[in-house]
Amino acid sequence: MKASSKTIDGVEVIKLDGKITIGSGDQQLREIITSAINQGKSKILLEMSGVTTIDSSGIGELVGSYTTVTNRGGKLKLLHLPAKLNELLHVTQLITVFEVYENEQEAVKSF
Amino acid sequence: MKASSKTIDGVEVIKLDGKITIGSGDQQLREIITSAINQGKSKILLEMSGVTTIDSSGIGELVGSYTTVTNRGGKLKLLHLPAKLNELLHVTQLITVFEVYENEQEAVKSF
Amino acid sequence: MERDGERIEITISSRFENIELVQVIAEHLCENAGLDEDGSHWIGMAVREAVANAIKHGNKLDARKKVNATFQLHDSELRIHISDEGEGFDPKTIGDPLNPQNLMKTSGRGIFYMKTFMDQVQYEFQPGGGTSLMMTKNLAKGSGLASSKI
Amino acid sequence: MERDGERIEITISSRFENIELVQVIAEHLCENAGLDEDGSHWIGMAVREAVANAIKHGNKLDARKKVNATFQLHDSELRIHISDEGEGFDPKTIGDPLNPQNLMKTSGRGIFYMKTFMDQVQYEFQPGGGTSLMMTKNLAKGSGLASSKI
Ligand SMILES: Nc1ncnc2c1ncn2[C@@H]1O[C@H](COP(=O)(O)OP(=O)(O)O)[C@@H](O)[C@H]1O
Ligand SMILES: Nc1ncnc2c1ncn2[C@@H]1O[C@H](COP(=O)(O)OP(=O)(O)O)[C@@H](O)[C@H]1O
Repeated sequence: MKASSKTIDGVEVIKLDGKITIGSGDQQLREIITSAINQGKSKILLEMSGVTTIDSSGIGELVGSYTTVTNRGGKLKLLHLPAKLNELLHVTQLITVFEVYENEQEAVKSF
Repeated sequence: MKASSKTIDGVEVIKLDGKITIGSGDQQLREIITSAINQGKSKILLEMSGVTTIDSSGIGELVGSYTTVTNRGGKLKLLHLPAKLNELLHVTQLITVFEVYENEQEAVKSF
Repeated sequence: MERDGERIEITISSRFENIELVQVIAEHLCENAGLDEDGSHWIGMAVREAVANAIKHGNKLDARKKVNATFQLHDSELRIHISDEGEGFDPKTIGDPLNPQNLMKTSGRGIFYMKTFMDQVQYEFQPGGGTSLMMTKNLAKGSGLASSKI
Repeated sequence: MERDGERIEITISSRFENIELVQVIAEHLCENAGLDEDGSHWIGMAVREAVANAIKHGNKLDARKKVNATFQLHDSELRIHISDEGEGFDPKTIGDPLNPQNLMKTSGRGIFYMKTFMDQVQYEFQPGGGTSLMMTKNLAKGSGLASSKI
């Protein structure tokens, strides 16, 4: 998994690319979130369109990221969910937890 | 494997797409060539850019096609070889047998 | 169907990088059997979860221990059997990830996904240790999640 | 290297559609071991040719007969072992496809390709019948055809 980030209007937009699966990508995601928080970022938007594969560990790590950010008083939202990831969040009812956007500008404004 | 053809200045340009491998594509190629010949076509240009995989059976079938067409007084040439197919023809020295073109117009004119 | 009676077996050592090897076998087999890309993907995902559990919870990442997977196709029924050399567990103790008190947990969704994507998911435990998981899927019934479960 | 001592085994029945299953295992293993896409492709092709021969010439397309493939990685050496239940053959009788009188033949290039892409290609024949093929490739030496043979 690769990550790249940019800041728009105080929102940290982190683009994730590749696999978020057990043993590759799952720990990385945790590190990315931890380091963003340690840098004082509290508005985090994960751009997911480049995520090619995710498994239950990756989903778990997304939930963990959400909790970490929320517990520090921040917000974590999702942008551009690939269809399969969307379905995985649906069946586990996690879709009710995450705020999901299809438009970057709208997503940034919502914080 | 899929094939589609068009005629340009009396040359039958047959575009092959997909796999030409043992049990799938190799017999098909033979049928395509046989049917073109039975329809009286004698100038055949195989457009290879869409060939994703080829194995020794596919290479053998190309050689067989060449022989069939040549024996009937026709000509068979190749257009747009993918790099890997090119290397497979090189190591077997078959590249010396086939006339290969990178430009359709030029290829058609050469017949 | 011409592929009836098909049986494929693969054995890997317990490393996460090898999960994908078993997953691609599953996906290729499904595509060979005529399933579309989506349907094959969901079955591949169930296999991924099963193999991940066998490596992590079963064999506890001991690379000397093996995970074995067999795929059998009878008529249109795909049977997938995955076994490890671990100590087993009691499936009755596994929580439901949809339970509100589990919703925000960072784990516990693997078996749930398997059950979502497959028709049957059944565990057996060998007397000498080892977990044996049998999953089945009728490939003719329509593929995986999108068409059959949502 | 962390993947030293890796051993993967796969068994298929003798159908051409299954060749790809063994090929993708080979390619994934090579990519996991750090080989680039081209290098992995050529090794995958050698495996494809070997499995095709096992199915066609060895098991004569009898789907009840099996082809077994094992992949082992020691240091950077990949050892691939492919066996069938056929009657074997005499490798000394195999013609050279580069010989001008063979150039236009429609077959006889499979073993040649294996030898081109691999460092070693060695046949053994079991007393009870069956062909056993061992191919090795040093993955550190540079990948396959383009860099090492042309
Ligand atoms: N092959 C196995 N061997 C031992 N325990 C297992 C195995 N598969 C699953 N389990 C147990 O079942 C639990 C639930 O598994 P799962 O639903 O996949 O979620 P997770 O792997 O995220 O914990 C695991 O935490 C583990 O305790
Ligand atoms: N596994 C095998 N069992 C029996 N015979 C084999 C096997 N592999 C190769 N052969 C023999 O070696 C010959 C050459 O094989 P190869 O170079 O792959 O070319 P081709 O398969 O096109 O004939 C085959 O025609 C066959 O007679």
